[in-house]
Amino acid sequence: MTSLLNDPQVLRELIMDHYQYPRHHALKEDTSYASVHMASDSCIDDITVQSKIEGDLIQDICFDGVACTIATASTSMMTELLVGKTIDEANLIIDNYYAMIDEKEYDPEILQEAIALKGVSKQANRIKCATIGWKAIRQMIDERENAK
Amino acid sequence: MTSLLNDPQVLRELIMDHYQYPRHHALKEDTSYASVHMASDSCIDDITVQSKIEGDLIQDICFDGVACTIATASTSMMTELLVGKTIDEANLIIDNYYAMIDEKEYDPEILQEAIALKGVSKQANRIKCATIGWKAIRQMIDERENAK
Amino acid sequence: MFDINKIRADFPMIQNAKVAYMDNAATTFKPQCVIDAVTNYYTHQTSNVHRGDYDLSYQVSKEYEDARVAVAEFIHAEPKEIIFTSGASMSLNLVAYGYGRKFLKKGDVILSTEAEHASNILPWFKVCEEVGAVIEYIPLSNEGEMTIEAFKGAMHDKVKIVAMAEVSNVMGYIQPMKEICQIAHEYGALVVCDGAQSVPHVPIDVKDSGVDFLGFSGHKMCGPTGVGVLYGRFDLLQQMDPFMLGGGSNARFDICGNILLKDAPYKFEAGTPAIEAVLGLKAAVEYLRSIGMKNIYEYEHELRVYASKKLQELDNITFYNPNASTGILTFNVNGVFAQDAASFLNTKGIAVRSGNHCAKILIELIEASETIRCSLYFYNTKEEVDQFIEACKETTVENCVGIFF
Amino acid sequence: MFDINKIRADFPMIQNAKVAYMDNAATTFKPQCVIDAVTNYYTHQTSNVHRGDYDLSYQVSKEYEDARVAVAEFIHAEPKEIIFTSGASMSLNLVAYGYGRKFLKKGDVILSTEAEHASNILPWFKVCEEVGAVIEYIPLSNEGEMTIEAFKGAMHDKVKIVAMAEVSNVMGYIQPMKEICQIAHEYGALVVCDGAQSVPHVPIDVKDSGVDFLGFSGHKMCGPTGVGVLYGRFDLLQQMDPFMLGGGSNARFDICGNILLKDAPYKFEAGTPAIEAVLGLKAAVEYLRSIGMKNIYEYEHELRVYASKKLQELDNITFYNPNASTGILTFNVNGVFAQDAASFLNTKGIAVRSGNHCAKILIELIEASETIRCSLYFYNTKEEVDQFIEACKETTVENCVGIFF
Ligand SMILES: Cc1ncc(COP(=O)(O)O)c(C=O)c1O
Ligand SMILES: Cc1ncc(COP(=O)(O)O)c(C=O)c1O
Repeated sequence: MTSLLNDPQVLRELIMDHYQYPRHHALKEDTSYASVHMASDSCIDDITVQSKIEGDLIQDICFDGVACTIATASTSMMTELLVGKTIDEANLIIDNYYAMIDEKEYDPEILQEAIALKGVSKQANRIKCATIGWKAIRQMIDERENAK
Repeated sequence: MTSLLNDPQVLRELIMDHYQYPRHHALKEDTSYASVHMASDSCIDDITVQSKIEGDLIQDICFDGVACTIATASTSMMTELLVGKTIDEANLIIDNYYAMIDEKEYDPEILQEAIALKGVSKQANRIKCATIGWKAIRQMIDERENAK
Repeated sequence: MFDINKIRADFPMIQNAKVAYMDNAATTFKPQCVIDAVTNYYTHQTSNVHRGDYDLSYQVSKEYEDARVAVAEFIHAEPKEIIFTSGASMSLNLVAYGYGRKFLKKGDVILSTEAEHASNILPWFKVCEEVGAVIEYIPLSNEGEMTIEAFKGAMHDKVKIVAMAEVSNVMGYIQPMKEICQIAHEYGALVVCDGAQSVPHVPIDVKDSGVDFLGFSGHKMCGPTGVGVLYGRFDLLQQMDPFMLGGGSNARFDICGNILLKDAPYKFEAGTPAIEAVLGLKAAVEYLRSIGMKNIYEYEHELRVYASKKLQELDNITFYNPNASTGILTFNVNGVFAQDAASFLNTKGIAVRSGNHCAKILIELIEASETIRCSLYFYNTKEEVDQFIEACKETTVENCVGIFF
Repeated sequence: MFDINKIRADFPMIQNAKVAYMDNAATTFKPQCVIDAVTNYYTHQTSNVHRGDYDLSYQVSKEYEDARVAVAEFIHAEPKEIIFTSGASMSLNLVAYGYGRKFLKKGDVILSTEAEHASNILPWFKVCEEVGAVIEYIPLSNEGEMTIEAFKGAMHDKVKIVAMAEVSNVMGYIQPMKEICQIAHEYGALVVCDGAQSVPHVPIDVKDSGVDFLGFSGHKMCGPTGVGVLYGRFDLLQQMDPFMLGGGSNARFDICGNILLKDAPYKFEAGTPAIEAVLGLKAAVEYLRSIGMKNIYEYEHELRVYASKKLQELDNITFYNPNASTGILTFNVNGVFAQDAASFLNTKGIAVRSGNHCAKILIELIEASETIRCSLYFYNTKEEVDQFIEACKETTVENCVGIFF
């Protein structure tokens, strides 16, 4: 798999696919979900991310809104990666994702398909798009932890 | 006289004298006087000038306030020159005074002692001081004429 | 004569940045003479204004007032009708606060459009909240244009203020301000004109058009940021409250709380103004006059018609304002999110902007929450337009994602 | 190391103007690095901020935010507590409008002094007029100084705001802000500090002193005009109303008049900010840090003590603030009107200011309606002070009139 994920053509199609068919792409009318509205100041992405965390486990994440390819694909990938994970596992993935975006060391195995976004740092003005959904879930996790 | 008025020493003493002993330097509590308060934006002179004009004749002018040498002396000289003059005569004197200050052609005979102020144009920042009282009387004359 | 090569040589950014800069509705490049005016203040004139105790300060105070004269002449106003502000936003806030909040009453109507920039509508929202006035909107055509008929239909006796951009920053149509003013004045309403996008692009004559207030920004007309202008009819300015109070705007005040304000325009200019920005704006105004506002408008119009025609020939584009006459072109690439497209165009050396362009209530009207705006100025060229059109052709989702690889 | 020759070489005005510039409380000269930062924006970075659709705009938006960080570090605040305004006057108006007008009620007291600059007192006059609060004044000593005892004596439960300059622009004393804040906070009052004359001259630590708001201007600290700062405790900023509304400060708004404002500091920055002025301020702050605010204060203090001693030796001078520690010296030449004296000093190559220095209610206290203010900064020298003292000696009515011949 790692070798496949080195092929720019494959990575590109992954982004396209997540953009055109975003996963977990519908909000829930369920009050057991936490919800964060993310509207960036410097770009026009405007999404809402919801999560249902029970005990240590992320049971579900979903999102919707108006967003560009990168914001949509990166958030969609995030939902796939994090649903079903424990808080600790999720935090590890998130840390690695941010490390990748910041061009620091990271573990590609952990990020799986999300490494498709490693090129985002080339277009500094799009980093916000690539992190908007990730920022939302981190915020919900942090709020939960702080509430403990 | 004109030759005396060419001597800088004499002119200087004229200014000093009008500064230290300003003429017509007390306001009247007389409602037949018109009154203008002049406070310049760009310097700290702050004077009130009053005038009593009857028919075509300037019967009296007086002033008071906080003002620098140039503002005080020039206003004092103005009162001496204009009291007792007709509106037309006064306007001629005022025009000549402004011409002198603006370094244009003027008739020194008409201005008499006030030519002591001809050097003011050397210090452009003080032109306002040298004209503050003159502006006040012109304003009162104009208002009167306009009211006709 | 309008010599585009000579003009382009005046702008260091054109040489240095090497992009086709088409975001002129956001801000404009500065010619060397403006840069020199600002630097000259720093190297030869630094001192504060409004006082003349020493030569430097006297000189710069004089030049500051000369700038007021230059701006007044530029729009055919009197110097005493020119207030320097920090920008169009502040100019418009000042009218709303100083005039609207003071004189509007419950039930009074502010007539406006849905195409207004946030800076020309939010201050009126606030006035409404405080005094109980209401905003009504003139219906726009499907292309976001306001017709005089629609305006007439919307006017009535309770309208006290007509707040409207002379040129909308999204749609780029020029409103016939003179007609609008005539009609508004018949009803006893005042016209507050947002000139942020008109003053830089078309000849302005406030005496002829009859606008009561006109706000605009220096930085959109080749001048510095941090300076704007509010023109106001002198009698209105005299009645109006200042927005800020402080040093320079008052003649006297005492311990009992009595304040004697100076006359307009000084009572509105509290504190140290943006001195070098005002001097830079003076240089900008002189520069624009030396080229001629009519020439600028005509050249820009010609360029716009050229771009408009080419854009309409593309089949992957939805073009929202084909019939506007200024240099603002608003469009989307079908199936591509505006920001992705703008990012792709960026990689092709083209600077355009995506977004709702601060006119958020227009969104519902043109049914596109986000658009791309290409805005031209007199230093743009047909070659740049060609480059832009070519890049638009290539704008596909695939290519937009491709920039990351 | 504080190397005065090296420092002077940084300021083109010092080479070009050839005056002993001693009006630094009005505005200051700019070092080359500040000029370069501004010019660089004009020649390499021109574009608007807050959007990142193309490289230029992304870069300049980033630098604009970096400036916020630099200013925050300079006064030991958080970046989100730094609002860019058009100057100290606007910063202080913003607090009065956004906080005072919103939260003060009838009978509440604003405690201040008679030595305040118009920009720190007139906005509160206005608040009082609107909400029915009242201003009370802390009694000052004969030398215009406020003692902590006098402050304690003036504090009481109804005081909600203490509005005070950390350094008065006329008297030059440094107020012990930390003690003042402690006492004010015990009574539940907030402290609004006018830092226009302190931030440029003394090390500032808002976390340590505990001031709730601090307003200051760029141009008095080697930066451009047209930019100022309001620091505010973040929780207070979040509660506060903006002064201006418009583009950039709102996240959303709709046709029904609902506005969703952004978080602080962005909700306060409506419209295009003074971009190059902010970038210039960043350079100024970096420059001052590179010299060190402690060094600046110490050098200025030494210079002041030197000037103060010499001035006291003259028998034709009435010196109002011999005991202040900053570079502000306020005096009169006996028997000579302040403006005549300033004009004479001008002809001797010395730039000082006459007047009431925008602190008009102080006049009654020091019983001099007009004074001369000499204000030093870290680029002034003992030689300049000597030149100034010599010129003061020669200041007589005769010589003042002599300049016209
Ligand atoms: C103590 C004080 N406060 C406020 C101000 C106002 O600053 P600005 O004119 O830059 O707004 C000044 C400057 O004159 C000042 O000296
Ligand atoms: C139509 C219109 N009005 C007002 C403004 C506000 O101008 P500024 O941001 O310079 O205050 C703009 C600029 O964005 C505009 O396009």
